[in-house]
Amino acid sequence: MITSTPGPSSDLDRQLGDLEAEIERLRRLSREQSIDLAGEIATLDARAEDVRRKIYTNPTPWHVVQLARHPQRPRLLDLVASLFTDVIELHGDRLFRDDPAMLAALARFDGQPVVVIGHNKGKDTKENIARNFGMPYPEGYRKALRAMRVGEKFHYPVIAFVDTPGAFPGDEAEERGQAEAIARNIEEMSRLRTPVIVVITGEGGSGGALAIAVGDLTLMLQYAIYTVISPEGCAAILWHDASKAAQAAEALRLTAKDLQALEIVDEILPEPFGGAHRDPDAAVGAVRAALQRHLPALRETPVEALLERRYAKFRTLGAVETAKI
Amino acid sequence: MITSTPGPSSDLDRQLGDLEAEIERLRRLSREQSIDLAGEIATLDARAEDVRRKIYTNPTPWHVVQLARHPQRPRLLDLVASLFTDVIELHGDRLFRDDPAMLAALARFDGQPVVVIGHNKGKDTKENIARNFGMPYPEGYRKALRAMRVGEKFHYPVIAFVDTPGAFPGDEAEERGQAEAIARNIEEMSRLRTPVIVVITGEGGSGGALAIAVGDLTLMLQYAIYTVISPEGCAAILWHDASKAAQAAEALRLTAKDLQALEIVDEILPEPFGGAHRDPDAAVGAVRAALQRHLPALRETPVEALLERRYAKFRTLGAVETAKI
Amino acid sequence: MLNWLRRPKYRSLQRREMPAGLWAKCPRCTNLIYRKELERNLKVCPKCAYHHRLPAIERLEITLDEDSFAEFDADLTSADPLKFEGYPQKLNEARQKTGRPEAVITGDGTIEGYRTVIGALDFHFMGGSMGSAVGEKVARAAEQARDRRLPLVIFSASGGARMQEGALSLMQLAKTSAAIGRLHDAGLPYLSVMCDPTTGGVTASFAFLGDVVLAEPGALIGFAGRRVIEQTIRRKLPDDFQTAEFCLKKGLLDMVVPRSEMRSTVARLLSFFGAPKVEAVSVEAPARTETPQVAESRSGGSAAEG
Amino acid sequence: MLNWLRRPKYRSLQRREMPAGLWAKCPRCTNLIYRKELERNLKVCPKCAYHHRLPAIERLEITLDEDSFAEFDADLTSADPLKFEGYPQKLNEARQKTGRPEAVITGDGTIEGYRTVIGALDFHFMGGSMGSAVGEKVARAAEQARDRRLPLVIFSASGGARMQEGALSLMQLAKTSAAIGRLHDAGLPYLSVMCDPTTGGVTASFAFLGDVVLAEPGALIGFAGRRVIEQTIRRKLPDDFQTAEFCLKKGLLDMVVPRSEMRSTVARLLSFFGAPKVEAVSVEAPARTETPQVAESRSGGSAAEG
Ligand SMILES: [Zn+2]
Ligand SMILES: [Zn+2]
Repeated sequence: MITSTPGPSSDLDRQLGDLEAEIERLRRLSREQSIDLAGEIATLDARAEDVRRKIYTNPTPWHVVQLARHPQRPRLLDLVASLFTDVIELHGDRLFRDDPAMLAALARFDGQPVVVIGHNKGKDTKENIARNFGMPYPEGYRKALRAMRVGEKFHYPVIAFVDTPGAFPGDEAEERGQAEAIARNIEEMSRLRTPVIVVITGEGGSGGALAIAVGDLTLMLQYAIYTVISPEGCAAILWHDASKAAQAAEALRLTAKDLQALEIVDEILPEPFGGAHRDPDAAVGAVRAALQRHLPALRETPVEALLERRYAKFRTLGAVETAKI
Repeated sequence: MITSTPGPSSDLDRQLGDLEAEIERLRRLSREQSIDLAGEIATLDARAEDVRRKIYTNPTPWHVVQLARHPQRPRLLDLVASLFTDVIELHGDRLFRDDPAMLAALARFDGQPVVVIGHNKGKDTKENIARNFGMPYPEGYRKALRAMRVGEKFHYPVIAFVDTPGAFPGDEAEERGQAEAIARNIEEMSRLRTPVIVVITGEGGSGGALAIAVGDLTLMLQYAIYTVISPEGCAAILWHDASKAAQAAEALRLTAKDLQALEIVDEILPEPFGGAHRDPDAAVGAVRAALQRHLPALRETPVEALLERRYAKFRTLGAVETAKI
Repeated sequence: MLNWLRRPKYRSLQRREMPAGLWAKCPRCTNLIYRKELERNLKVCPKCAYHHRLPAIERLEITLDEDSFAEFDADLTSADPLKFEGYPQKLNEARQKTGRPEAVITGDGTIEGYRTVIGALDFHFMGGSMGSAVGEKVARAAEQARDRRLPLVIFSASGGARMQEGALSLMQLAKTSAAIGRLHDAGLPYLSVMCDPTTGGVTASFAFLGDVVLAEPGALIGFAGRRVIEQTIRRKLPDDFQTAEFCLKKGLLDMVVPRSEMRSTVARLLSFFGAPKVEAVSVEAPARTETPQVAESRSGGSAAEG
Repeated sequence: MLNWLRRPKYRSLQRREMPAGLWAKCPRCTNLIYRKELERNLKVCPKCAYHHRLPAIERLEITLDEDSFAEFDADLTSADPLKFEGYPQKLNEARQKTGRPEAVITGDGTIEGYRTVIGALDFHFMGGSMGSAVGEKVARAAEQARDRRLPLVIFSASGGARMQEGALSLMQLAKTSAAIGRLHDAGLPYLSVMCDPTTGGVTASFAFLGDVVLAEPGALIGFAGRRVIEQTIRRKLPDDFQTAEFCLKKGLLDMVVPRSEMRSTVARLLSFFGAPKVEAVSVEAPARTETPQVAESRSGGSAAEG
């Protein structure tokens, strides 16, 4: 639900917040004092759903952030279970540790072998803690690179699923070269001699996302986000006020539509009305269809042509001009 | 001095030991009681030197072990300082730590760029502790590999100096993949696309030595050793008696002469009478001459030919036969 | 050479391994297990899941399709290049004990129909130690896989390099790793399975170089021995130190696979990596007659090389 | 475009950086230092060796041979692709403050006679942040180095990606790293020097990708900021955390080189890696006239690309 925002971003949000608070109050009342308020609650529910509908019809960037982070949003393991068969998980970077925040696996898509990597967020608190909320350590990125090298060796496509708040900002992560690991992955992916498809499914959080997101094709779920900094972080830096995150979300142009306009994203994969969590199968279906659409051509493209195109794709991103000073 | 053996290996050793003990006794006496025993001491010294001469003329394998481990034996930094100019040390594996037990450096030999790697034993206790007695952790091997990759990129020869009791047998070394690091180096060196010259200068201790010792040419100082297990370890396993190390040293065929006969070593570099520590410049000179002799041809050999020869070199080592059962 | 898995020697080995009696005592949980049940369970204790060590021959038997195996270099064995005291006797004892000339068996065969070159080290033969013959056979297996564009699967179980062949044993690390390197360069898959125990020179060479590295549950995996490490660091090590599960957490292994699932897991990996599949599994693999150079090499490399 | 290092703009920048007065106070040891002495000492405190941050222009001046520099893309700057609130004003302020259009200067020149392509980021320009123009100029410099078979040297000083260009800034990590990847593939040397501070997106891209990675003493080097980390781990970090010396121990850097030795160290590395050397250093490097395509690119890439 779109509720726990650090500050309402619109009248609709405020209306919805009020309605949800009132519904909750009535529910508690009904429960504690055994009063039948089902009718009143139903009326309010309908009104709340109506407001939600309005929000979903034209969600603000901050709404999209909420959807991208929604606790019920399909996670990597849901996607992998639905999209692939014969999944064999690989573990470890062969250097230091197996990082549960990053998945690496061999699998088949429509019967064809692929290598799957992705940020591995949890679905509940316990799993989230075990998986460090999808925030990898350097060893996570190094595991992913190792798996990508397997893909490269056999010329199997790599499919990378992006969903992370960012690389883990901890002391040990720094000590083991978080920046180096990200830089290395970016460089190696830019010249990996096999097709790479990137699917941004939830939060595309800065360098920690990009470290597995340099490929031939960048697909993005409709309500996923991809950003250089979290809206909260941006607001804190710009206005010293994290509660202006909604405003920052707007400014950062982090939605799929914005990113497509900036040519960072190649294709938007439609989500069901109200977000992927409302109908996970539909969201997964959109991913499946996109992979089916693109994989055959990528598989057949000669490696050198692939690498030229991949280089050109990132080489041209940016907006520069001649200075006026 | 050849004294602190876990058990005398010959009559000559015993004689030498007795003489040295007697000299030490007279010295103490002279010092403590201010008696002039210079004449007696000189006589005994001469006799001791005579016995040493006999030993050095035809040292047993166990004597060679002592020479290879001699505390005054020239160490890597001595060799590097004498052999190379413009030395620039590289640090770190870019993954976990800089291992002071392994040196990696860019340098020039006779004006030409080379990459130098080597086990970095200390010269005294303090330095030895800092350098972990020349026993690398996995990060040491990974640093060496990183430096070798620099050599490969620019087609600069790699010169590897071997002097280690072995890879460090500690819990953290195991946890960070000691075996993996050694295996990886061996594989990568076997196909490193640049010339690799290995010089065994002191102790060539098992896998921890081999991890930087797969190359086109294996040179070995006359009194260095190269072995699959330390004589003490071998004696402990075979006879449950580490004091039989001298016997094990004999059995293991760990001297340069033995190893040349087994075709493991391509060339023996002569040491001064009594060992490299008696005239370090002479020992270094022998290494220099060998590098001068071999580097030009290796530099000019096409990489593919180099790799074929290198493969064949190790491929043919071993002694097999048809079973008689 | 075919059907050697049924040779009487193997049966006698079986008897020696598992002393007579209806019941066997599990070395870990000390329960008495009905021997037939233990065998049916692939020698995994039904009470505590302890994976008994398997002779190479049994490993191949439970891994390969029936009658699909053809051995390479069956008679190849280490010479005694150093004239090392007591080595010929030790070799003979090991041969008597295992009925095999050396500590590794290599060959080709199929796993769920997928053609592969395969090797299995035998810890019961001088601790699975790698001397010249083990190195030679592993290198030849890798070369066979490369020449015939087949995957390579090696089950390791070894205490490390074979001391009695001195530095020549050490050189087997280089020989095998170089051969694996060429296999990688040729774009062919190599699966390494570490069984209990895999330590020393075998871990420091081909065993850690798989595209995918698997292990059996509880297998001891490491470079240095526990006692040496404890002497070095002057501390007791935790019980799970160097176990497969420990190594998995440390990022050194891809997966730990129970014996009951190993065959199907390897088959799935072979399938993933595009191993050729034979249609009818039950009979001799058809490829053999197609590749005369193999038949040659199968006749057993003779004489010393080094 | 030549001799721009002597342009009045630079002198005025100098004055702004070091406010008037004979004495300067060291921010670390708080000693008062005679300003002329500090300048002579390359802005390294003679008392405590604190390395003052240098504007890019001064960095190039103390690194390159006199009059050897020719700038690439001097007028290139970031557009405002997101119409980000306040960004044009911030850009203008930074331009006023530094007298430079963007946070990086790139070009070619010689160091002790060794020809190289060189770049220096300017922390004084919006914290050295990498937006489209910084990424573009770094990528072009790498491509120039590749096309002309010259080494690349980059001095970094940056707080990371430039927020105000959103994900386009993030994409500069990919753009620059890909360009460096091609330089590596072409067998050309790339030296990265991290100056105080180098953090965020610049460390997570080209700054860590050098064949050799150097740093100045005391430089702050890391991906995440200290405050974020302390909030995350709920502990205070040690004082030396993320310093160059700390990173060296952690194996992340090749060497920490004092400013007084940086020029000669870079020159030695350029020599080692086979950089072409010009005979007479004092005048314009001769290669320029030989490579017309450079003169073209030097005219300044114009207009938006993305
Ligand atoms: Zn049991
Ligand atoms: Zn100071």
